[in-house]
Amino acid sequence: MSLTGILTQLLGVAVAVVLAPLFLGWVNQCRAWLSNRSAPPLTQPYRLIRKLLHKDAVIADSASPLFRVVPYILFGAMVTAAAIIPSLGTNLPFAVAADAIALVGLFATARVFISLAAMDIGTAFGSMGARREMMVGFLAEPALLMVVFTASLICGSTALPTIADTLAGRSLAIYPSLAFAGVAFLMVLLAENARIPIDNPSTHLELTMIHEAMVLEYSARHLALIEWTSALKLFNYVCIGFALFLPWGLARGEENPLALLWALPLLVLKLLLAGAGLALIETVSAKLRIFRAPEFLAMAFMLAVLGLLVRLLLGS
Amino acid sequence: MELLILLGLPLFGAALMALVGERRWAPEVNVLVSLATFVAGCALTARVIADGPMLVWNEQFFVDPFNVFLVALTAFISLTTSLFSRTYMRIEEHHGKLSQRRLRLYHSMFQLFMFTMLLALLTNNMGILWVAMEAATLSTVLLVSLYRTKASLEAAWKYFILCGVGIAQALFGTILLYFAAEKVLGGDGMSALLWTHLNAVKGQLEVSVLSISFVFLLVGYGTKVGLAPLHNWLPDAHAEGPTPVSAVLSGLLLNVALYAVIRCKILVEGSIRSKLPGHMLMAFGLTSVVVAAFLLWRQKDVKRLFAYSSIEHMGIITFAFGMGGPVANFAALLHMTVHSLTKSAIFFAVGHASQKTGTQLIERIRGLLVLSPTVGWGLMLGALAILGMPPFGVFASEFLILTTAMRDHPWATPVLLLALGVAFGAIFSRVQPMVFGEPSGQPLPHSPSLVPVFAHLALVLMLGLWIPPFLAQWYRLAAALIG
Amino acid sequence: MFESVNLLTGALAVAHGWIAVGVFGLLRPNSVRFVGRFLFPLGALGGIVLAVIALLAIQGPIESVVLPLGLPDLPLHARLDPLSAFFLFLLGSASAGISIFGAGYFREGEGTAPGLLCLQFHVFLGSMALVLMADDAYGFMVSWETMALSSYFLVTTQHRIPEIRRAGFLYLLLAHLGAISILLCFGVLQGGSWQFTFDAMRQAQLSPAWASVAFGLAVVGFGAKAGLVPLHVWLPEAHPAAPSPVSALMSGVMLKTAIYGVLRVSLDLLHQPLWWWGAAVLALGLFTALYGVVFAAVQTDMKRLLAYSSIENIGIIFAGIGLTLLFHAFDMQALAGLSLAATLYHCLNHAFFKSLLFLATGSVLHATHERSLGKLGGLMHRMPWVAWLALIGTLAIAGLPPLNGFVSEWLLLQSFLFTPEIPQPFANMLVPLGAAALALTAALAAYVMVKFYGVIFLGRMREPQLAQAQDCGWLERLGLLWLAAGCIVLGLVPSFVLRQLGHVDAFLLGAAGEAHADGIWLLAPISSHRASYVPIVFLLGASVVVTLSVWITKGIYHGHIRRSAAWDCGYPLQTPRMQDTAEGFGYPVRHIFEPFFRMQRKLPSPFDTAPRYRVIVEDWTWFGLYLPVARTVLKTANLIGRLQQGRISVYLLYSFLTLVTLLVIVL
Amino acid sequence: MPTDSGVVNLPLSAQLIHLAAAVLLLLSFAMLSQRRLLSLVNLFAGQGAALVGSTVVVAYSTGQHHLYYSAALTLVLKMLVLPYVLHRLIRRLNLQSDTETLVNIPTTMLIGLVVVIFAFGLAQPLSELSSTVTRSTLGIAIAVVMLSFLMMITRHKAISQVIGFLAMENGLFFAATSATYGMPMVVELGIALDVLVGVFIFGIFFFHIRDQFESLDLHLMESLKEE
Repeated sequence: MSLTGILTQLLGVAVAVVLAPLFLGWVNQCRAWLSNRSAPPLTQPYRLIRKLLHKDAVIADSASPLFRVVPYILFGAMVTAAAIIPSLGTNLPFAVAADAIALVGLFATARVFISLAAMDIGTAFGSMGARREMMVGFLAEPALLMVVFTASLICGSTALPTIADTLAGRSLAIYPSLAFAGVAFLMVLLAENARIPIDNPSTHLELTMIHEAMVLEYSARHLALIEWTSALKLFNYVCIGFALFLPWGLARGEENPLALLWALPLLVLKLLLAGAGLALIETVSAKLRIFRAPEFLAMAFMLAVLGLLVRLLLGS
Repeated sequence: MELLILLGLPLFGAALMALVGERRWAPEVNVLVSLATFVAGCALTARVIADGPMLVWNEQFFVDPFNVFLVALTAFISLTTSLFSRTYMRIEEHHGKLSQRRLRLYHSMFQLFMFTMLLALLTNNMGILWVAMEAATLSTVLLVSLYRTKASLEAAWKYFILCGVGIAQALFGTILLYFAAEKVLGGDGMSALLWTHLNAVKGQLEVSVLSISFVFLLVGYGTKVGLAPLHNWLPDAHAEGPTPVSAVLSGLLLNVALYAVIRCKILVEGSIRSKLPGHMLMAFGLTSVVVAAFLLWRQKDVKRLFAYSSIEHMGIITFAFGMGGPVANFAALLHMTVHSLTKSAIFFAVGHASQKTGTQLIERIRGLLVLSPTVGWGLMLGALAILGMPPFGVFASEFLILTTAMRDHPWATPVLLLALGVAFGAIFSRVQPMVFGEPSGQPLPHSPSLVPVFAHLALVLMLGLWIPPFLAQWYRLAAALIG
Repeated sequence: MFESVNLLTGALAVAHGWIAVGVFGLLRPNSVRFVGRFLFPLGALGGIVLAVIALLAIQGPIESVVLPLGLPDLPLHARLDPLSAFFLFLLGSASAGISIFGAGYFREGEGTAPGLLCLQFHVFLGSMALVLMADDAYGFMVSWETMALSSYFLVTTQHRIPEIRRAGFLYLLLAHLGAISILLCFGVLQGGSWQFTFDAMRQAQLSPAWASVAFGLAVVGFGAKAGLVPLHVWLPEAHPAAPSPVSALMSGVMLKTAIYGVLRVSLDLLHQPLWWWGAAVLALGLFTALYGVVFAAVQTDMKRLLAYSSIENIGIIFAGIGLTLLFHAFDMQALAGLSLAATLYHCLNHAFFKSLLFLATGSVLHATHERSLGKLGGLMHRMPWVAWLALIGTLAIAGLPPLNGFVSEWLLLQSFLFTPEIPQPFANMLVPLGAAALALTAALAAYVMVKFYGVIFLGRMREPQLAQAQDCGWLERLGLLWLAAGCIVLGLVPSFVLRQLGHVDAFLLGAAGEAHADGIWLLAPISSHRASYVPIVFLLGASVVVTLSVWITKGIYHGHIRRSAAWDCGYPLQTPRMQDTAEGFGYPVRHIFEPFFRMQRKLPSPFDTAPRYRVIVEDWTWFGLYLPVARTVLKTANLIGRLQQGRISVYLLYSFLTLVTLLVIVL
Repeated sequence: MPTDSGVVNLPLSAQLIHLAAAVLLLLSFAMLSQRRLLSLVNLFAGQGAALVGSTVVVAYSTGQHHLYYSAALTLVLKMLVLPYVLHRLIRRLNLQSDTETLVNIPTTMLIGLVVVIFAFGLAQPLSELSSTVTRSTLGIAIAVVMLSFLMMITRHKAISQVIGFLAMENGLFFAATSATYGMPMVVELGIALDVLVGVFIFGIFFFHIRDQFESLDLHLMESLKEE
């Protein structure tokens, strides 16, 4: 592994960790604008995290040690995920340790742990949230896997950097299979990151919430880490999307570090566009009843599988 | 000489018992006589192992590999049965089911029955064979009706009439055999009925006569074997007689009757040079297996249940003999042995079980394992053994039979396997609740004697894992003899 | 050569030693101390020895001996080749932990006397070992049925409970029917040679049709033991009935002997599989997996839940076998090797985490005397050892990195991913669906396991008496630790394991099929460019981040904690009953996969004075398959019973007619 | 009868034997149709007489001396002892008539006729082989056996079944003498002994059955069954 590699790696992780809350802030701003509200400042998420970090942690009596460990595990998992995803460059030494399937596994781990933590307190909302989260999970996870499979069938590899590298290397070609996969991925992204139409990140109306219900009992630094983690998760997903569907502009292979300087603004540009698009979708669509969610996700799953089949049929 | 003792002892025992059978020590004497018989049997066996088959008393009696192991088996089972009946009958008496006179009758008839069995096995004369079989029927009829209850009388009556008629057919078959033989061997003297002579000249015997006579012999002795649809006496007799009698009926009588059938089959098949007799046996065998397997599902009486299982196994053995060939015959002989041992063991266990619970109704016998672990385990293991569960010997023989069937008569294999599956479900679904669950019953005046049970099961287990070379050798010779 | 003879004899010695240990149990049948403190640890030792022997034998040459037992013309043959060595390793290593746990687990006054239990337990172990070493049909059948029998007696330890009796009966019946089918399979396999040694079967040349028949019989026979749908019905009955170490042994190890049988028949005894075998088994396996996991999600009894999850895992394993056969049929040995390795790997993993979880439920059962999920909860506070160790098992079985469950699923998905090179279009189309089903199963497994763990160990105690629960004793902890360590090790050094599995591949598929790990730490079966996985590095990276984050957050602010009542959106009164019950947690699955179930729902009406909600979830196969068969048998029995009405004249008529018929025949 | 063609040039002995055979057949038909028990016994004794007659004739004409013994045996057993015993039994148990047969008499007769034809057909090939003067009577022997079988099937009362059984023995004995000049003596003795013991056991049985069932009607003995 080369110096460039290490550089790309560290820079990628750092960018992810730092930019994630900012991206969240940007999405929230767009949403506010689109719904004619006065927008919160772009740095609002940072402030929130900072405030929480300074608070004193309050924990329920019935909480077990697991409850306190989980936020760190979640954060760790998401950062590790960020280290696998080629956000800036495809030359990631660490990515050898885990491919796309492992990445999905990593997300699953995070989900399992947060659900366990939610059940740990033993409140009605906690367990309800855990149940719903797992329900969303067991439909979204295979869909995500199928999406990745479609790409890796095209590129003959399950290592994300390699996939991105190959796709970026090709001359611009239309992949119908990737189109299917793209739609599916978008739906999964919305579901997994607790966005409308599956969940509402800003709701506290008990019966509708999923993610919020799980983290109700957290406070202070734990909550801060969790907020950060979910921002990071969104960021990661978006970056996966970039890597799979618009990989252009990544610093590829053993290129010189300067390519990174060129890749970074490009990434920011993509993020701006993506955030706007995300906000748009969230604004124009209404939240589904919780038991419409399976249909939504099943649709995503079907699309992903169709993508795979199309890939096999048309070989494209 | 051994032969004389072997035949004399039970006869003498019968006479003795007829005199002193009601004394307190009569059971012990009974055991002693059986023991002596067994010893004589072993001596004879040893002699045969030493210097081969023998013909004695101007060829009226003979010992060859085929009957010698049956003799040993008979003597052994009679010994264990007498051991078992020692306590069993005491308890019955204690329960007031039997009087002294009945005990006397029981003991003498028991010994007489043993005599007839041994006579039937050892005689070389088809006529004497017939006489012995008839005598066996007569002696057991009185044993079956020992309790003098309505049911036991009915059972005994059916047993008597059906087997009597059957045996009459057998007599007619024997006459025809003689009729055919005397052309070749001359009517003077005995020789025309001596099996060895017949076997020597079987090639020249008249085909049409022999085939007809075989039909009569098959129907006649087959009735005693309990082949469906001639089996109807069997469950009644087993269920209503005292348990030791059920044990010897299943363990010995059926074997000996089958032995007679096979002796005839050897002659006839040798004469008419066609597979017809074999096919008849196979047909009877399959019918019996299927009928018995399904009827097992209707049983409410435990001894009746195992009586039907005897029919099933006799069917299997008959089928195997019908297929013929070294392997099938070997397997059939092995199955005869293990079935006798296992089935009598089961009846011993069942006897004590029903004594403990005071009933033969399956749904009233519960929780034997709690009531008396030995009885419980005896019954459970015995049932599993008879169901062909490895490592017990029954599986070994069934394995050989099935594989041979797959080779020679593939069409029959599914039928057999289906029947075996059905029988498994039936018997096991009844045995399990009897052994397991909450107990129902009272302690016994005399502690049950289960040495025989476990002795038998141990033997069966051994036969499943390792067959002694000399035994295997016998089986092979006998199988070759049967052809 | 010489030493591997010793290996085989050593393995046989262990098997018979186990049986001997069992017999010793009868010396002092009622002494828990003697049996628990001496015999069971001895058995565990035997397990470790066996595992070591197997590990040595797995690359060693094939060795076989003929024992002086068995039928005169068919003495028992024993053989030790890589395949049996692998499964012997599985048996030894898993059973070691279970035996140690059992040493502490079995108590006085629970059904069978300890000594007898010891006998049955070790005969069970020994017969399993003999099954794996048998090299002729007779020896195989004998040990196979002995295994079934001993496990049956273990299942019915507490035979005074009717359900347990029913379960035992069902189990033995299906086992026996399966055995019959296996026997038939061997009968076909010998292909006219009438030699029942496996060697003869290897030589035998079968026409494709007969080979297919044999294969089908094998799948049915072994499937009945493994719990393949629809032959699975005994499994969810028998596992809850048995004492937990026994459930662990049955689910963790015994089911694998069935897998061994399928592999032995399809890859060793039969030479060239047809492609549609693979397709069929693949479909069957995936269906089983989905079926099992969906049913596991709606269970309310913790051991039933685990039993259904065993069905799921067996399904996954069968899917792997199917894939192997598919590749093998198209002569793509490298991929065949990969999927076979994945399959075997999953067998090993399942042996460890499923045993671990079953033993954990055993401890919970002892501590609380409660099996229903609806009455448990919050045990993490009372039984930390069991809880934390069970957590490892839970994460492993949910297939989460970096534990062992993930590795085998990863490998399997990899082999799925490279299927599209198959020349058979239909099979090609089957594969993505297969991959999807597998992914769905894995995700659902995570759901199930969260339910399992969360409801038992987390949250608040649903019943007051749970407060008296005690953590398990040191022997049991040792057993749990052994298995948990197994899960971790198998998860962290996959390349080493894969290298061992390579020997089995090479043995079954030829050198071309050997699976490679490529590097000491790096797990890259095809090529590091295509796919790679390094759990150690992965774990290191993650743990570095975690420690950093802890350190930083604590650094920014001292980690003070204040305890208070749960917030829960400020709802004033919260009872433990408000937590999701098992039914509640399973509701989404019940809702989404409704057609799978046969449900009887009783909904409360607004006018009920005491409103009750009841739902019973049943298995279709019962009503579609088993009950009709039973009814037919009984009908036939009644029909035949008609013939025997007790009238002696009729009986005489029968014999008369028989006589006449036969006479007509001979005339 | 199969040998009508050559009746004229048959020796007297053979004609006598044929006569006896015919009588035997006639008697079994009579027994088949007879309701009253006592006359049933008499008919049975008659059968015995016919049997003795034929045996003596055969013995005389062929000089087979052991046949005289068996003739004597038959005389004692089947003409005197058994009928006497049966008479005693019927009196002691004061049984009158076998009220109803299962199948009404005419039908039974018809079936009997069919059976006889079948028996003759069966005997045809056999009697071709026989060298004895009596060979052609083998068919009749079989017919008698089967007719008594039929009788056992159609009767209700235990005792009439027993008589049917004994009649069957007669048929067998007749077959033995006609087909082959009698079985070896040992066997004959054995058979006779068995029959005798059998009858005594039957006798014992009747009393037990009567004690238990208050009647010898077999209807009452249908409790052990599969339904």
